[in-house]
Amino acid sequence: MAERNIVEAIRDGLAFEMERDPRVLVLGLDVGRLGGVFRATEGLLERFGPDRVVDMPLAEGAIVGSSVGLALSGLVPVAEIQFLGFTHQAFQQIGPQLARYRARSYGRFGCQVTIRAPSGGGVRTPEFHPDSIEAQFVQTPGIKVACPATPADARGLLLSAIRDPDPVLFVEPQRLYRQGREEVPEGDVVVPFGRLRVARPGTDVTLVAWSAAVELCLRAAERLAGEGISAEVLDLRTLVPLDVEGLTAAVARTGRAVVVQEAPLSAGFGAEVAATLQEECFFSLDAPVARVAAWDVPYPAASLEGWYLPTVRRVVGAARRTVSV
Amino acid sequence: MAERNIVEAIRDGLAFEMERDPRVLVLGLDVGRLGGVFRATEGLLERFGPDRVVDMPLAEGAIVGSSVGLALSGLVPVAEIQFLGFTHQAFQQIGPQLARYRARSYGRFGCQVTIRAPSGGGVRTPEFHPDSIEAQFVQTPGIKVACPATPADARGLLLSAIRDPDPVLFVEPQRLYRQGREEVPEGDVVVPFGRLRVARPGTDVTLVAWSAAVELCLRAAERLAGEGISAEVLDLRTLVPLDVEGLTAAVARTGRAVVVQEAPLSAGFGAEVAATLQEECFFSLDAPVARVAAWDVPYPAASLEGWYLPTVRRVVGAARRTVSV
Amino acid sequence: MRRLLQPDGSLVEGGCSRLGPEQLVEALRWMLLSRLVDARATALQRQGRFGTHSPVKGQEASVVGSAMALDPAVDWIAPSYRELPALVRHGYPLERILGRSMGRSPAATRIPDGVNVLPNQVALATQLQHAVGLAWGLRLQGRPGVVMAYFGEGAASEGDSHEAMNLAGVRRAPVVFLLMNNQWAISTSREVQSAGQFFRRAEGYGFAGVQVDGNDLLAVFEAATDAVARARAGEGPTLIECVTYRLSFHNTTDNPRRYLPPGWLERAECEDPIPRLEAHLAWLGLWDQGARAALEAEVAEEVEAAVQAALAMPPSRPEDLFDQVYALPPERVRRQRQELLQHVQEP
Amino acid sequence: MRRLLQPDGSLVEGGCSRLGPEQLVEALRWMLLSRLVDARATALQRQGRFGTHSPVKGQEASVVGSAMALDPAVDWIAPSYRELPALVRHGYPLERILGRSMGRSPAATRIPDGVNVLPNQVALATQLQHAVGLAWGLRLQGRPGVVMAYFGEGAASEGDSHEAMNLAGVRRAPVVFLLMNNQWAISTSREVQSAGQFFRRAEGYGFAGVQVDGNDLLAVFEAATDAVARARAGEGPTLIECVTYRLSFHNTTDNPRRYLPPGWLERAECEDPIPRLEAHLAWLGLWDQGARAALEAEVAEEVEAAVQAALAMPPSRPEDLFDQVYALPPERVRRQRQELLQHVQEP
Ligand SMILES: Cc1ncc(C[n+]2csc(CCOP(=O)(O)OP(=O)(O)O)c2C)c(N)n1
Ligand SMILES: Cc1ncc(C[n+]2csc(CCOP(=O)(O)OP(=O)(O)O)c2C)c(N)n1
Ligand SMILES: [Mg+2]
Ligand SMILES: [Mg+2]
Repeated sequence: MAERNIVEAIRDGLAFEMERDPRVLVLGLDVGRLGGVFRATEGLLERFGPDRVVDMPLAEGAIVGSSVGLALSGLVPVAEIQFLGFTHQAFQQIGPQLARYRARSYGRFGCQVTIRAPSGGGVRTPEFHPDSIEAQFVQTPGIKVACPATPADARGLLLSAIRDPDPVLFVEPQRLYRQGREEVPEGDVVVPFGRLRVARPGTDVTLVAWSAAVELCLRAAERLAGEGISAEVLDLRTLVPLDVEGLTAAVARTGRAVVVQEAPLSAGFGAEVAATLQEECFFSLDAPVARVAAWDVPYPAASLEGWYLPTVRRVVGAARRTVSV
Repeated sequence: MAERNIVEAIRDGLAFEMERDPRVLVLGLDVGRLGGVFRATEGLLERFGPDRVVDMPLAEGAIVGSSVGLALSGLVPVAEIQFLGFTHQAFQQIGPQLARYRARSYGRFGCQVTIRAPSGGGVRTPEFHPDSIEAQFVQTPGIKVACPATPADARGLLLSAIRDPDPVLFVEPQRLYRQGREEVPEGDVVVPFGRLRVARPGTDVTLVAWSAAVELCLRAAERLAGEGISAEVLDLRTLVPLDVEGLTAAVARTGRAVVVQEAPLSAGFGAEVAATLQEECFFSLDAPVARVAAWDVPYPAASLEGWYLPTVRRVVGAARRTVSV
Repeated sequence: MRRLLQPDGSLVEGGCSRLGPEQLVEALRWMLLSRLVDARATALQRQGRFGTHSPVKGQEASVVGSAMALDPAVDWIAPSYRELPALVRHGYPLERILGRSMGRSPAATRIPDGVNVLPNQVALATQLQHAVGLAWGLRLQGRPGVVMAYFGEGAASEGDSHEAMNLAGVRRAPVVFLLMNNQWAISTSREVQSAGQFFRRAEGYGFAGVQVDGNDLLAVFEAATDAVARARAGEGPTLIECVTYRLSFHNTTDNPRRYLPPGWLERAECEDPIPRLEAHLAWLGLWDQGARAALEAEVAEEVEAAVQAALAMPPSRPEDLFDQVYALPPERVRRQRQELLQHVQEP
Repeated sequence: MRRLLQPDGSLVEGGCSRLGPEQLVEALRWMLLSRLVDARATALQRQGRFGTHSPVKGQEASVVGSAMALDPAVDWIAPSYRELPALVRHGYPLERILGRSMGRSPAATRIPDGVNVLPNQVALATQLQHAVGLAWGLRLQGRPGVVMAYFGEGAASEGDSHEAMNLAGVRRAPVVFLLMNNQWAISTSREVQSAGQFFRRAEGYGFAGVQVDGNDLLAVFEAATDAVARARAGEGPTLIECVTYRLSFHNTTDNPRRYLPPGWLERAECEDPIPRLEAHLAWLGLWDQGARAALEAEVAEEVEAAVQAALAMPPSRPEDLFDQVYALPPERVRRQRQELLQHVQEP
């Protein structure tokens, strides 16, 4: 065990997998000498050489598309897209190709590919860099979507992602990259997909989140505790597979839920969570499932992001209203 | 008034707008001499000439991206993407660029652009051609999303789309293109955005749909009527703007709702509808809002599509269960 | 534009063929088979027994001449959707290809293990990126294969085509980009597609680009063999533009009479690669009515057998929707599979 | 590679400058202003008072030389994010540009009406498609403008760059593609970006491509003027590759010491376009210490005034999130705006 922040945990997970499995290679923009714009691949070039840590021409479609081909050749690519917003430049290669290659070939070819991408706001990045578009990938069946929120999960889910014979989009919370360390196992410790994590237990209301919004919910829960409201915080960890059972069991216990997402409200993954909850535990719900989200406008300039993103105050307000129904 | 099917109504709407506003031009693949693969632009080249009806090189990004530029120059492009599935080839130009150009320039430049694209299954088209990915555009604020289901709406919403100073994605139900004619006004008759249509009145349960799924719901309602269940069918017409008021008022009346979509279940727009309904009329609901959708797998080969798409039987089953709660 | 074979079947001045008599007949055989499959598939499609079909008609020399430069044991094909004889030669059985379009069981019609062919690609130009990754991956593993990637002059306008070719140049990937310039992308003419010459794009990516008469089997084979040899030797990619003509409709949903200029088809038909190769065989003294009739009969029998084999394959089943989407399906998807199977069993 | 100006300030044999003394001084003025803004913005960024800044440092001759070929009254600029002096010359006031990066009110900092400049573009190469559409649209309307579209050699690898250039060729759009090959895309070197020469891509699209010494103001201006004249005459697009060097970090979040090869920066600094232009002015007898000091003081004053003006602008307001997203906002968005404003007012 060692104290690590999320970037360190990812770097460590990458190195561990590259050591363990010679088929694993890392490719993307600036992943080599620079070690990635967030230093997630720092030291890998020196350790594994330029055939396994590859700086790519500036074309996201080529990063994902050639990863499909590398996988077809028998390798296990871990591609980095510099920011999740730039997956739009590769969309034709993700949902319709990478995600479907097994189906398209009726199992003749699988694509064991992981796409890593930092996402989320709150750190004053330029346009497109903070976009939270994870829900769009849930609409392209065939690819799994992991959204870790802690260092231990980042490493454990990354090992699962790389080893998963299905393609995985691995969304990293850039705001939390260096925010806080925790004990992270160093060995072969995976966190399985499809099992949510209770980030904080509670009894009055369930806050549901993934990625950086989990941290927001924890702060909100702390504040709510001061008001005498005991809020449970669930971290979904993976959106595909979704832990429907764990989710409904937890919400059935409190009878009240608030889903919190950094993405704009409309058609975000929070809608799926709310829709599923009311389907699965309608008669246990004492109040409608509330959603707290960014507004239905594009991610704004840095000076406006504080007003754009969901805040502790808005989560607390929604929880209070939900509890008082 | 004249009897028209949906393709004819669209063709007529295009010609009407091109006649009315000399800034309007049509561009896309095969829209000229061929008149589009579905003949929606048939006759326009002959009538308006090659500067206003433009065959483009085979690049969806260029079709959308140059439409942005044409709009910046003061023209009003109506771009055709041959099938909605191929908007993925232009995703970087749609959500982050076209949809946001007004916001990016703080109002200095708007993009009065319509993107037309046939969508949906049931007509044995090849891979990618039948994909229903409309929900992905709801996650990119700044663009409106229209999904007509009838000839009159197709024309009326198209006029609204072309005239809307905001960009519009106009999704056309290819399965219904030539299925049935109805009276369609010939003059300057617009159908406004954001007001749903009651496609069939009813009192026991509300079926909510858009695009070709409306037709499916009508068939299901007919079947339900035979069983003594009075189903109302709502056609959302536009997903953005969403007629939240109309939707919740209607569902509050029946207390029961089934949302039907052709897209795979997870994170489809049906989730947004269900989430919104339980938020807005939780205490009027007698049963959970049910969803009937395609499965969470890629659109399959033609021989399998009958098992993939939602069927009348599945809609009827869901409505029955919802009513019996 | 490189040409070896004259319309009358003779070689150009100083031209020299790399194909011996047996190979020439083999090539003609694939070309005739392809032509016959086009006719048969179209007829079946008209009867509602076959999916959308995109004929190879007119482009057989480009497809067959390039495929014959490959060694199916180590090389790969990344097809678009108009390369049927290349796939069959490479080991993807004809009955499986036909069965796939006839709605037969995906398990029975899939590409067999060990056959180095990627699935047909409808999303234009996306396969080029896969081809580059595959070629690069083979090279990284010290495996000998070369990847032949097919695309049309229309697909060449897509961003994917640029990104793939540029990456291939950088990584010196053993890939051959086989651009079939058949003059049309559905109804869009070659002039609307680009103001430049397609083969000239290669120079911008730092590798060789050549333009060959795509109706000349010998020229295509020569260019492809050279490109494959270069790729195998670690000298990187080549772009080959085959100038050819689409002698049929775009696919079975298309009606070219709506847009072909008057006389275009008639002029293009004069370039038909099959009579040209037959004339060459005759010029070499290897061909007569009898030989032709025998070959045609043989091919007809093979196609008919494949059609019958396809018809005899089991049909698709509902669970085929689910069974090869994920290696490890999410719980929700497993439940949906059960729901469908229950639903199917209900009256 | 076309070069007119030698490092010592003299013209090459037979070289001939198209810029008169006043224009040369104007150019130098923009270049010095740009260099000073880089320094000032970087300092402000370090103090937390300025957003991410991408310096122009080293590329001033490419940016200014190309922009000076434009007529701001009719021509347009489609920028990337490293062309500040071009935008200012074209009429986008410096204080607005700075204010934008300093979080000032978007209404106060937006591109003024009538100024033919598109917004800065961070999504690499997407602006090229807009530029082509804009140029084509101007031409369709019989308006005289030419569009100058800037992009880096990294952005040139994106599919958008290919699609845009190919379309421009087909439509003979009056657009100039100004590729600034500054050798780096963040840490990615030019060799990793492409195995080909960038300017050679133009031929594949059917228009002219030229390579110029991007640190040579005269050569850049000559190439840009020719390209603009061709575009204006209806002769279509040109691709200009300016070979230059990024003399600073990629942006204020970058540390090039992690990846620049030893000695690279020192060698590149010898090519600094500002001393070269000063040497030319001196060679022409138009320059001395006094003139330089006066110009520097003038520029310093202008930059300082712009910084102060930016600081004095009103700050952003919560409603700015909503007010220019839709011309006709959906009801749900209107309600969200109200909710935010209420929320902001609550204690
Ligand atoms: C990305 C994408 N856009 C559009 C289509 C629709 N489409 C199918 S084939 C075709 C024309 C292709 O032309 P070309 O690349 O020249 O190949 P050819 O059919 O001539 O062999 C088009 C537009 C598609 N399949 N994929
Ligand atoms: C589509 C996209 N992908 C990635 C990035 C992240 N990024 C910003 S600048 C940059 C390098 C650009 O290099 P180049 O085009 O050469 O321009 P330069 O910075 O050298 O002027 C990258 C990768 C981006 N902004 N957009
Ligand atoms: Mg073609
Ligand atoms: Mg650069």
